[in-house]
Amino acid sequence: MRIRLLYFATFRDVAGRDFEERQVTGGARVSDLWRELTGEMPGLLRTGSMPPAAVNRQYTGPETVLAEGDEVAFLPPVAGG
Amino acid sequence: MRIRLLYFATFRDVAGRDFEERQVTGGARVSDLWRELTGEMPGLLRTGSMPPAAVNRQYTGPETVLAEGDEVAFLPPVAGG
Amino acid sequence: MIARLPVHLTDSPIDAAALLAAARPSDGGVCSFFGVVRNHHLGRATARIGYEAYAPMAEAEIDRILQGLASEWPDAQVVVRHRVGLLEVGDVAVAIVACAPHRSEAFEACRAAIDRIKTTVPIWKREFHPDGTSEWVDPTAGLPRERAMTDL
Amino acid sequence: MIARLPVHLTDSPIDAAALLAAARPSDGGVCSFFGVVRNHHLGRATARIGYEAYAPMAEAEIDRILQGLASEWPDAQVVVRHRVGLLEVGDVAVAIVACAPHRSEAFEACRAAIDRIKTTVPIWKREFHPDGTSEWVDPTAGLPRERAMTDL
Repeated sequence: MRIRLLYFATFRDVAGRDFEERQVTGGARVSDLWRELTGEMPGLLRTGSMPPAAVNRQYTGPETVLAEGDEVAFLPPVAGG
Repeated sequence: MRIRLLYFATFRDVAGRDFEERQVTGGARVSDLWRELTGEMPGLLRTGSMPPAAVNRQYTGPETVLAEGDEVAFLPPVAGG
Repeated sequence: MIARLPVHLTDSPIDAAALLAAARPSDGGVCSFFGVVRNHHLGRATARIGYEAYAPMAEAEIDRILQGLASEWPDAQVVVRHRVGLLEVGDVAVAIVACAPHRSEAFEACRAAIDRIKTTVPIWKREFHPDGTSEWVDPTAGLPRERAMTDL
Repeated sequence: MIARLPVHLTDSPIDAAALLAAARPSDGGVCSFFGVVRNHHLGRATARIGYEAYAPMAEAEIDRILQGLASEWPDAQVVVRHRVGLLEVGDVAVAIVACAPHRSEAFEACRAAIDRIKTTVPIWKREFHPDGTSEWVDPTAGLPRERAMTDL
């Protein structure tokens, strides 16, 4: 199934792109996706453990199971204000 | 000796004037002046015990000894802001 | 006593935007408080409020409060304006603007400023109701006598 | 997902005076906070800051924060504006205005708003120095890892 993955700030610098459509296996969790991404792009590991993640524009935990069409983002440390 | 006495808000309403020049005996304290005033104008006692007093535009205690030319005011409960 | 020009008190409308421009280039946080004449008080409707000050003492007392804030929050810069005269509902009666490099100092200095101004600055307000009655407001009226007298 | 117009985010200068006019006739206190681009950060000079947002999520997250404030301080009304894009020193990056009948609620709701916005709203800033270098700001960089991850 396909998801849409967004990159922001330092993660965009590492990935070299704003977003991508990505194929993930059915039943994959947020934490599985993070492991896959850091395998491809070790530069994402700058922040240490898994950063906060959002699925469909809401914060979610690492155990959340992904679904077809989800919009997913891992969020570098926020710095608004 | 003479002092200048100012009245504000409820105290002005009771006294019926903004200020007065007043003769006080040498060595008189702020508390003596208050006792004298409330003797003349019991309406000042609305606030109960002696209200905060200012001599020469600074808060001061009841024991302060008055001096010639002092500007004195007893202050009803303040309500700025 | 030497006469001085009013600095903190004014009988003209307070220009909030001008006060907010007080931030220095090193300031990252600006906390402000505006006390506004509201349309009710203790369950009764308010039409207007008349503010009266013991002006020279009020100026001196606000100076003293600002000196205290400067020693407690040395990085903060605080500006105060207080209206005197007759105000309508919605008018700004008091404005405090506190600027600081970080937001904590700005918030703390601003809050302390308004709390202290309300407690010790010799300003009084007379509340006018729509029915034509009016009276001086006594913020200590509901407090136990001990509290009222030590609030200074 | 349905596209929505930006409400809390803006790429235009924030009009502080317009926001302050949000007070209702029943409000006696207006507390505001303006986060301003300052000329230094962690000992280095700052020339400009670029703000980037995950815009639809940032809008939703600010909505969520406002809902939380409304339940904790039911008498307060809070408005938020956050800039995105390239800002100069002195520009307002974020503005919060909290109105309430009494000042305590206004101060508390305003402070909670900015604290929560800084902690959870997906906005990032890139700091540009006068020497031409730049980097993304990581407010958690100085914190122990545990703290950083639980700050959410």
